[in-house]
Amino acid sequence: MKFAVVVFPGSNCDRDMYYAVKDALGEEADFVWYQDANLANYDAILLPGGFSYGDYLRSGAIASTSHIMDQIKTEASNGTPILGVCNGFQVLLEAQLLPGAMLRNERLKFMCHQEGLIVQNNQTLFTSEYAALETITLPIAHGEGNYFCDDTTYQQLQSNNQIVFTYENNPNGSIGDIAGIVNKDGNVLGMMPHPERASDAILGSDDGIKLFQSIVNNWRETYVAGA
Amino acid sequence: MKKINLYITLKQGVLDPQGKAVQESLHTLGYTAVKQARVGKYMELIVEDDANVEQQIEEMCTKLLANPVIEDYTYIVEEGIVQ
Amino acid sequence: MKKINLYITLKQGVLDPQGKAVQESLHTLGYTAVKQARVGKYMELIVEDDANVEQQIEEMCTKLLANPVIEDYTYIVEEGIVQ
Amino acid sequence: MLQALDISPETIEQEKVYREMGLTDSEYTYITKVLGRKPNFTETGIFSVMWSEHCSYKTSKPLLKKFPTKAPHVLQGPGEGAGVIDIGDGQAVVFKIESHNHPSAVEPYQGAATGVGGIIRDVFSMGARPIALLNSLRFGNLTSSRVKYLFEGIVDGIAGYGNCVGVPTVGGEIQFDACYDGNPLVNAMCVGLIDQKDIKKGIAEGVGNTVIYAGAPTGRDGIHGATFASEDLSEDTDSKRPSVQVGDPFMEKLLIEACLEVIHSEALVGMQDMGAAGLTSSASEMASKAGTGLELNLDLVPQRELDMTPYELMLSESQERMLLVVKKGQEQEIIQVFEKYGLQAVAVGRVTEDKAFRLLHNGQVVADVPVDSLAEDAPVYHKPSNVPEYFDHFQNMDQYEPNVDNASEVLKALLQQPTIASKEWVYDQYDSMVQANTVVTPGSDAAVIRVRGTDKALAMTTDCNSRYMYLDPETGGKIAVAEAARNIVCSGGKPLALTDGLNFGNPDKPENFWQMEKSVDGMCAASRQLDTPVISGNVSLYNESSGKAIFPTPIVGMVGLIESLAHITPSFFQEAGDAIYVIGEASVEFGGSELQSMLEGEYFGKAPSIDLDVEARRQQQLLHAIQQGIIASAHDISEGGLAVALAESLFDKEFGCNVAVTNDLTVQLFSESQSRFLVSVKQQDRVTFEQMVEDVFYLGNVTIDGNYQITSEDKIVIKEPTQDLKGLWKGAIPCLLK
Ligand SMILES: Nc1ncnc2c1ncn2[C@@H]1O[C@H](COP(=O)(O)OP(=O)(O)O)[C@@H](O)[C@H]1O
Ligand SMILES: [Mg+2]
Repeated sequence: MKFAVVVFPGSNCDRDMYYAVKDALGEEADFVWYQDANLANYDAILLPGGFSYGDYLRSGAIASTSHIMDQIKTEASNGTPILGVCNGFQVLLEAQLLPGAMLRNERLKFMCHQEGLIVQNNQTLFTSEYAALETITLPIAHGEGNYFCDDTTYQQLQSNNQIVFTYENNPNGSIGDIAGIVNKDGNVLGMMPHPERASDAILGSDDGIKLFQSIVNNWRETYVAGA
Repeated sequence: MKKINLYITLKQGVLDPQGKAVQESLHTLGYTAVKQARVGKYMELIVEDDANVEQQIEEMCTKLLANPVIEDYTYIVEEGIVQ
Repeated sequence: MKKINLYITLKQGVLDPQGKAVQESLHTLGYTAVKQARVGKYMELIVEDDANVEQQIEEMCTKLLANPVIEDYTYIVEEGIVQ
Repeated sequence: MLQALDISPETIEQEKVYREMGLTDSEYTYITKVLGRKPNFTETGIFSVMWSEHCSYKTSKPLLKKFPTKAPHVLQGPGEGAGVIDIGDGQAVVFKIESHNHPSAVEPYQGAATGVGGIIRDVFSMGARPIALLNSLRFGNLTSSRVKYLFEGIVDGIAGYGNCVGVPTVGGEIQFDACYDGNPLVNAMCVGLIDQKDIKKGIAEGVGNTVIYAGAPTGRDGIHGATFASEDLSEDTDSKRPSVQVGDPFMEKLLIEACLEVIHSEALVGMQDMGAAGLTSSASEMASKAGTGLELNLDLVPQRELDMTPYELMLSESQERMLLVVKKGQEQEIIQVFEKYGLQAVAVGRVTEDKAFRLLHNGQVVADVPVDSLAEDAPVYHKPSNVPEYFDHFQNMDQYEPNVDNASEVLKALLQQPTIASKEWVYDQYDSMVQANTVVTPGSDAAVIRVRGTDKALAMTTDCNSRYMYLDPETGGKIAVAEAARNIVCSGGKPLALTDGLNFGNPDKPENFWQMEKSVDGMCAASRQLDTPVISGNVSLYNESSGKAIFPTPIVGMVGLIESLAHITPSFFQEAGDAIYVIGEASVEFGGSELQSMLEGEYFGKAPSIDLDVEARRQQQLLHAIQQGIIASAHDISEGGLAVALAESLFDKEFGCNVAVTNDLTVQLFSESQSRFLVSVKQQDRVTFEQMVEDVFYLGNVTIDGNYQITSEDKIVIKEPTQDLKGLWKGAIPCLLK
């Protein structure tokens, strides 16, 4: 399976994402610089964390207007799995591929540490390797991870089962303890915690591997006959 | 040249922890008369005269400068700015 | 109640990386008429009427709200705000 | 601010304009001799920044010469952007520390942020990928609102910059003492990793080669920053405020990627960042090191503001700029890489033969001075030194013995001293995990970063107990180096080398200069004994406010090599039932201790003594035991003594302990005697451990019951739930900031 790791100016978890796919998973991955991108030949698209365009104006805002987003929107409607982590999630929100918006953390500080998460929906392309309501540990590292949406949207998220991860102990003020959501079609996941940083037990947790493993297994089931 | 003064504020109903922090700090410093503080953004754009500003600025705001999910914006256009 | 609209901008000559990023992004979106963008802060303070606002606001700005090393500020006081 | 352009050379001399720029009368005379004429305004400015302490080290050079700098594993000692150490497999580690004290006192966020940006550039200008940041901070007491403002702003600035560029901030240290009230210290250290074949130096070789300017355009920021850093902070500082620079970490991130890409091009000859004194120092140093000259056409320099003068262009300290020397004819190859990242890169000059530093502006020569006169031949001063009265007085005092009746209460109070309390409030704001290699995150003795693709890891730390330095700078200097090495050893690493950040007061005062001399002597002795040469460093003098100097604060940044990931050792207890040992004996040593400060409100008497032979032996034996796999956890005993170290070892897993001490309880629990470690080992390893390591004393066991318990002569002297102690320790700093 072949992953594209999209690199925006200011992305800084691109390598982490790349190594998670290559080393921990043994799958193929390419860095795709936002300008000379052709995403058509990839089986999944990863939008890494970081500070695209310095997070100036609003995190993810400027990246969300770059031309590569047109391709990403096309791939999203084609059903290609798209994962946005941290800044990648913020880009997906700003591009309206996912509903809602990100506000500054309630306590206004950047925070970086391990958090407990609950897998609320293990019926997605990204979470099928987790048990229902499994508790996992992933690191967070963000200053603007306070997920916000209006009541109607929140109800929709709930009724469509779009809330994929919630925090055990809400660190940032997110509505409904939301840590990650998926689009209605189930192929675009945005999440603030970093599964790519949890791909090796020596780093404190390898709970992130199952997420990448889910993507690969679901792809195999769909596209590789008899696999 | 025209100058556009753009004010971006959080929508009513969206929590503004930064405003709250400012208010608390002001209270700590003894300015207890401050009953509310809200923090937003202020932008100044200098735009070429011939541009059809009034129309474009709306577009710029909705496409990039403000996020309609959480923010409102207003602006004032000043004419005849000499750079 | 009084409402104070406070505008905080970077001093002339102080680097404004945010403004630069906004300008470049507007250009990418095709709004090439934008010759300059500067990003600052906008604050709304609601203050009790009896307060000696005009005097206090100066203090609040220099002590907390703006950093005189790199920022300038201006404000407008609106009277008779009903909360 | 000096703006006048048309001040003639005659006026500069007659009205002594050079004094405003920081040059002395005799320095001015020396310049006229070197040039054989009077310098013009631009030239005077260039000399003034290059001969400032910050760039020339004119007062500290005689001391820095004493440092041991050589060893077989040192690939590059002091003198380049950063030092380089061989770590095997064709790889090397690159590191350096740098201060940004004065800017941070004036604008805490930007001052600290640009400090981080600057030290990162020093590391990637060598061709190394920055893999970790550390810092060392000093503040006044967290009771004043100004200190709180500085503390919050500086931490925010470090986080704001480091997080955005994507280099994890993995460690550091903070002390709070009244002497830093008006003059906080912000020292930032960056560690980089490089393949030895890629090492680049900042040299302008090859006559005819092209000088390329890359990165942010030049504005009027930070003009005379280097001179500013070489003066006392005074009332007058306010008027110098516009000199504060603003950083753009986004631009820096792009610069890192572009520079690390061009490093592989054979077209690149040399590269250096523009740090203090901007274009002036980078250009003249690159030429001076290569024995060449340099000609720059200032009209070609990218400019952010209109009508900038040569003086302003040369002295600006705008951030995120690099200078490259590139083979003639191959410029485009390099320029294209920068353009891919949306960065400006422009040919602005060429390497010449005549060893002159020549600047053109509007078609005219606006400066023409011998390159070496700026760098190598800058003046050096041998300042007078004098033993301060307080030192003799302290040395003649009897050993201070604190009076403790309630050990429990003292322990609780100690855990809440800001210098001892948990720094989680600080390091939670730092992205300590980006790059996905951080094995040991902040909060341990040393941070550990694995070297991807190998079984190796790097341990790193910053340390300096400035209270000991004040009481006895020579002993304090030894302790600073030894403590850093101890922290490396505890985490399972072999100490390799150090970088020093020398922060002192005004060196023109003989008592301050004496402190500098003695500190350096102590550091030299310890770095020799522990085989950790000095490979880079930074000097920040004039750290005074209202005429009072800070404590001498020579910070030690150290990196060690962990040969196998299996050797990585935590600083906290791992399992209930494990045996707890202390290595080394305590004696009546409370001078400069946290306890003394708490009880007496000041520091006096003798610093704890240190025997470097003992230190080296214990470190070697402990490291050997770690490598043999018989140490479950290891923690050095520092501020607050054994009682605090024990508590810190329990917190992570909220274990309890049952420990018995003999002899004088106060000494056993709270003395800050040196060269000691608290370790835990599995019961079955006790015999091996006791054979392998000397001076060990069995204290008791780790328990499951969650109670911190100490007995003395069969009486319980402390019994507190670990959770409660942890709550006090964790809550202290957030509580003070409320
Ligand atoms: N300014 C800081 N930045 C990052 N981490 C810090 C900072 N200050 C303290 N820490 C973390 O807390 C740990 C404990 O600090 P300290 O008590 O000074 O340790 P030690 O005495 O072992 O050097 C440090 O080793 C470091 O990991
Ligand atoms: Mg330690």
